[in-house]
Amino acid sequence: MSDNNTKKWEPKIIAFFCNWCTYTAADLAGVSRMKYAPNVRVIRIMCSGRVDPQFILQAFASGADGVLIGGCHPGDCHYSEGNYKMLRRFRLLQKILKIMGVEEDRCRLEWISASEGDKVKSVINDMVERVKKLGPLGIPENLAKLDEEMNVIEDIFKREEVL
Amino acid sequence: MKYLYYPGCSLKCTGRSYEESLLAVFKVLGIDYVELDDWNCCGATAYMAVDETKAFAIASRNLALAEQQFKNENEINIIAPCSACYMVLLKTQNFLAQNETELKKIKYALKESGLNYEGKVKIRHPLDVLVNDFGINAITKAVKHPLKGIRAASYYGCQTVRPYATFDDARDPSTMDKIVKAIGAEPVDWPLKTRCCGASLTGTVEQVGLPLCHSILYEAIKKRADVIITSCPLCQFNLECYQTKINKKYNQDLHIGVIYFTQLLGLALGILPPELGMNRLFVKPESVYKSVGGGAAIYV
Amino acid sequence: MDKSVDVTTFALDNAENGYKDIERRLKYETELDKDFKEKIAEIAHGEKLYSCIQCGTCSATCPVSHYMDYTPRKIIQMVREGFKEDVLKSATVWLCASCYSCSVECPKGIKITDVMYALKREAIITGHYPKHFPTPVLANNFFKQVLKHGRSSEGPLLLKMYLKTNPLMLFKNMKLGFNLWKMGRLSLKTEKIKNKGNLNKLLGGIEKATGTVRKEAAVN
Amino acid sequence: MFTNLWEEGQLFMSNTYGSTLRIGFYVCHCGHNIASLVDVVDVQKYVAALPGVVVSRDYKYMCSDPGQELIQTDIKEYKLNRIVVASCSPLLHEHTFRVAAEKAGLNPYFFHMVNIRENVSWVHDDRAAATEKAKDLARAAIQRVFFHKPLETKTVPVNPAVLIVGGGISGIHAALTIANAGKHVYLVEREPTIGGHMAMFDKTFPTLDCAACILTPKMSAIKSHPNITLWTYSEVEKVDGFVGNYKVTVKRKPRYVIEELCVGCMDCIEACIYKEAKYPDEFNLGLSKRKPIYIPFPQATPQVVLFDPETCIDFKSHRCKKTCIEACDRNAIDLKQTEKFEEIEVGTVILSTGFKTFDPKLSPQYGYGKFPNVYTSLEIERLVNASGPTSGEVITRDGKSPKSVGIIHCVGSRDEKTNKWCSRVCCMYSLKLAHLIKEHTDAEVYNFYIDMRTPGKGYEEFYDKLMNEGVHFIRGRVAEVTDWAIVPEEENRLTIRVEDTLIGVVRRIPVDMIVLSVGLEPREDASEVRRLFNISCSTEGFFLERHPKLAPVSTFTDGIFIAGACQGPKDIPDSVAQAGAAAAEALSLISAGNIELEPNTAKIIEQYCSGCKSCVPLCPYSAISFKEDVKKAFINEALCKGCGTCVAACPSGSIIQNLFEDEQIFSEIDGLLKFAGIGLKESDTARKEVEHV
Repeated sequence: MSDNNTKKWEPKIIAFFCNWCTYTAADLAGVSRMKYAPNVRVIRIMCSGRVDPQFILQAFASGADGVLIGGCHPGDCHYSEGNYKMLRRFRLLQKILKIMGVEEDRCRLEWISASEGDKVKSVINDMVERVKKLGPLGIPENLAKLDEEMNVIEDIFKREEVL
Repeated sequence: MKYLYYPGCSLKCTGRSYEESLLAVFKVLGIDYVELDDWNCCGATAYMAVDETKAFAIASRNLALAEQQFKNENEINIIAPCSACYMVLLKTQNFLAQNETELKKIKYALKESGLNYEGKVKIRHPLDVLVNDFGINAITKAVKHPLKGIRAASYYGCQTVRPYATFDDARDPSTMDKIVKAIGAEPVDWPLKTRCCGASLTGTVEQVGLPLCHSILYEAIKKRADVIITSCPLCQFNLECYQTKINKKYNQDLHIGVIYFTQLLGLALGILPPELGMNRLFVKPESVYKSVGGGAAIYV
Repeated sequence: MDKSVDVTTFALDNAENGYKDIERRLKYETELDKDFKEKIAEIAHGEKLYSCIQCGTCSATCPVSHYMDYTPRKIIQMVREGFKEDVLKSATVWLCASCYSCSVECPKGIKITDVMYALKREAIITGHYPKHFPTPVLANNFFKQVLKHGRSSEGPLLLKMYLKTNPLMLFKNMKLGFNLWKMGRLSLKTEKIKNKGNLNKLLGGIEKATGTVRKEAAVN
Repeated sequence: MFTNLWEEGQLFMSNTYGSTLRIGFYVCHCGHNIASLVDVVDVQKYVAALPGVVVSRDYKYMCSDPGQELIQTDIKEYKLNRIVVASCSPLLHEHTFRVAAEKAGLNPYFFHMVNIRENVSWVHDDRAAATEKAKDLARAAIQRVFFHKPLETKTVPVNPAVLIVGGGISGIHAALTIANAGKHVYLVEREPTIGGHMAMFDKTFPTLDCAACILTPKMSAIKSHPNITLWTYSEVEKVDGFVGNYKVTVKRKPRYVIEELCVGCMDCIEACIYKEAKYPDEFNLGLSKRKPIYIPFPQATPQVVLFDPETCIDFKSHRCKKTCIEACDRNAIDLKQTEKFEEIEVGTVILSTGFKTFDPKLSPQYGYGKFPNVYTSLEIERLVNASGPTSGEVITRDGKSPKSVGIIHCVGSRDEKTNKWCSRVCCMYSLKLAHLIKEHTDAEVYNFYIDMRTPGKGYEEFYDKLMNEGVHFIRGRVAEVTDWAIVPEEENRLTIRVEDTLIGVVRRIPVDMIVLSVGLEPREDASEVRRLFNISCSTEGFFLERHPKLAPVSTFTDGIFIAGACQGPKDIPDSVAQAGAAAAEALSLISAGNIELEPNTAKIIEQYCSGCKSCVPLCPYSAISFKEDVKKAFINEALCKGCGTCVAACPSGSIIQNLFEDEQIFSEIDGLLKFAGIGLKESDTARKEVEHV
């Protein structure tokens, strides 16, 4: 039980990699046996354009310490311009995250082509390093605390109503 | 813009005339400079051979001093005329930029001596400053005595363009040739512009160094050069001062003036030879003096 | 005894004898130092020496390689294979004039000049350097001079070097030295910086810094 | 807010299609590939305890027949309705397992794959962390498959016509193979003639048969083949569509000569008012001259002349006497010709756009462009060619016969500053040129090589032959070519400075002629071509194959194949072999007649669509239209390629992408971070027990 306390905190990062470029690059990194930090969990999507900002918010809400999105380089998108669409949304999302108090380094968009296995490695290592410096984001814990507070308030309201 | 001037040890000793001519040229062209306060030796090539970290530390002291002296500037241009100083300072800067752990150590040591290094310094060679900041057109305009008919062989030596080809090509540099053309002389197209003169070996291991100097002198004369111009105090020393020795060794009669490019430029700008430190030469560049005519001709 | 240290005498011996010394060329694995390459690869970009394809560009572009006992290419291979003593005793590293041609031309980006510096340092630390060969003596004296005064003074430096290595050379070069002095190009005065204390603090600081870092590394 | 749909208990039932969720989980050892870093048994045990999981197994090789049979038996025996396999990349074996599931009667889209090899075991070195990551990924997949739905695979017919881009030896061979199989080929070539680099060569190694003798029959076969449409001096402008159904626009540049009328008699060239040829001839690399109206070389295919508007007087001043037009008795010259665009429909495409040679000016130490007697290997190919600028006589630019020739290998290759790769063909062609130079002159020939690479049938024997012919072989990379003469023999010659590494001595070798064996590079516009056809390039810029060993001529875009040196440096035999392979791949698609498409298209749930039109302009394929009568958006499934951009943008959440539905991805996200299945709260306790075992 006490294991969890003594264990060093390691950030968890959720990555959305597009099928054609970044996911293939990650495969290439694998085939080339490049070693990188084990903190990233990859979700494969067909195109970075599929990444709904809600996915990112949901990841943070569920306890991710960082979110990485990987798409094809501008002009290289398998679907012509899905990556541009993502970029547009990303810029907007960055502003929202900033307002929400989520540091910029926690959400990152990278263009990684199918041949850039080494970039997968360097981006992941760099991101893990940065997120480590920032420490845990801990939204679920904060939400739970908030929930408790809300419950107390609700209870008070209920009681008052009863009264 | 005001430049910081880092002379280095050679320019105060064997390379005195380099300093004299450089500063004289700066004065005539109106290039504003001030000498770096209490600068120390760059460490040169020999220091690196003994202790690398210390070598980088003492070299970075100069960079830190520059930042201290020009603390209100965002970009500090420091002129290092000696090739070895120029290269060592660049090397130090590169090393510190690429090596975070070493940077930490050196920053710590600098702090101990009350200094700091932020990386605001830009290391410049006088050739770079003259051609790229001051401008070839401005030089052309300032020329008083065009050196008509003079064939000048530009000799860069090694460390001005190697390993950091910052302002010119590492294999076939042309900055000096631009100045040669601007002052009305003719640049010599020759293959040994960047061939090593033997550096300290010429003084220490003569059997290795002298042949290198010999081939450079021989080739320049073969390509009908009237004078060799250089930007390195050690090259100038080797090529000029060992001419007698080389002639004895090879039983030849090689005789060619080896002067600093600033001396040639200075003559064209109308500065008299003694003001350019040319009275210190062993081999007088007679044909150059003749071409300048006027006041300089009496020094032939 | 140690023939490889001084190329000049070595060459002369042979010329006089008319034949080459018969030397054992066989190497046993036990004679090699397998960790040597890692030591040298510690310098910035040093790991690149593992990529050497032995093409010989360094030797061919080197202006003095034809005086060396081992060409720079051979030195790289010897470092990789752990021929530590042979490398450190060789005259090659002391003939390197730091012209950086090899570093510029190497197709694999090996900083050969820097490798040579690393070998010079190793040779001095381990005491393998040729004691009467002028270049290491010059380097050492230069180092001491700068450490002491903050600047180098060419006159006293050369004087010391000649005295320590080959007093005959001093005699031979006396005339040149005198002429230089006459022209104001050589002085026997020692140049110094004003704030010697500042430099001392810096050097002390760097010793402290390297010491502490080493300790940290050991802990990790 | 994201009140996930799956929190409504009903959905759970409906998603399992009337029956309880029964998941089968399989984790693969992949020999040692996975098992060496991931504790697969631990993963298997962990997943076994997850709710919904009926079977959890680990097996040495899941992709093997017994591995697949394991899944199939379990599906039948345990009535499994979801399958999760944790093994390699889905790009490799997703299809294999889908087929396996289908064979056992399960809809293949109830399967999901977890990548614990490329994404885990191969890229980490901490066993505990890797096992932890594998568990997270497996858990996410278990959670994801709750929401999988049965899908129908779409099939579309394959258009039997093939487009081949590039008419070098690869394109020619592929075209003939496909045309001989009775399918129609459009062969598009940028230059005025087909033949590519091979047409420029004199002899071919190691057999020394003449390139023209073996190539020209194939070239004329192309011209006369009824199944081949040959468009030279043409370029592909635009590519639309998808595998089986590509729409391609080809630009045909004006030759100012009507191709159908010209018979190649060349009377017009003779009649040109320029009596002397004075413009550099591209085919001879500027070593000879041509007129403004010309034919690239005698055997050019098609045998049609063309104008160079840059040099023709009439294009510049409109004041030429037009003697060429007078000379043509077939009225084939049309100076008002403009570029034309052809639209074609093809099912598959083969790219065989070839290579370009390294520009040796980028390695200035060899003096190319500075010293006139330094040549590239391609220039020497023309020089030794009997139909070349000197009729096969090897003479230097100053008209002398060389007394000694230096051939420098690896120019631009194996160098961090230029090209890092070995160009594979240079050693062999340098040997060939050494032989030809020896044959044509009595010069001493020196080969300067770093490593001699002769892996090929008869190649090593050819090297041996050359050594016996007295060619000098010096192992060392030349540091510089200089006109600096030290000894009298070096005066007015070029001197090569090299370390003879086998002896350990630096040598200076004076020569009269230098041949630079330049490496092979991707074409300058490889990147644009790649974008046009939606394929990838590897780091160095050559087209990227789908798999380096198992799919060497396929690309990541279905129906687009690559052949020859556009994929990487290769010699003629290898190019031809690859062209044959690419042709076979194309024919296999054509022969199947239909192709299955991933059902990952998007669709609109009309009742939720608010008619905001946000999605309409987002679609790059114009698959979304707006129905004005009902004020709802509509997706044409046939046009949708399944990127999901519209899905992510829909503000009312009314667009669904098959296989990538919102709830599938949400549950995957949640699963990666924690286990939060619906109505399966007991799962949390189950998980903890396993974790602390």
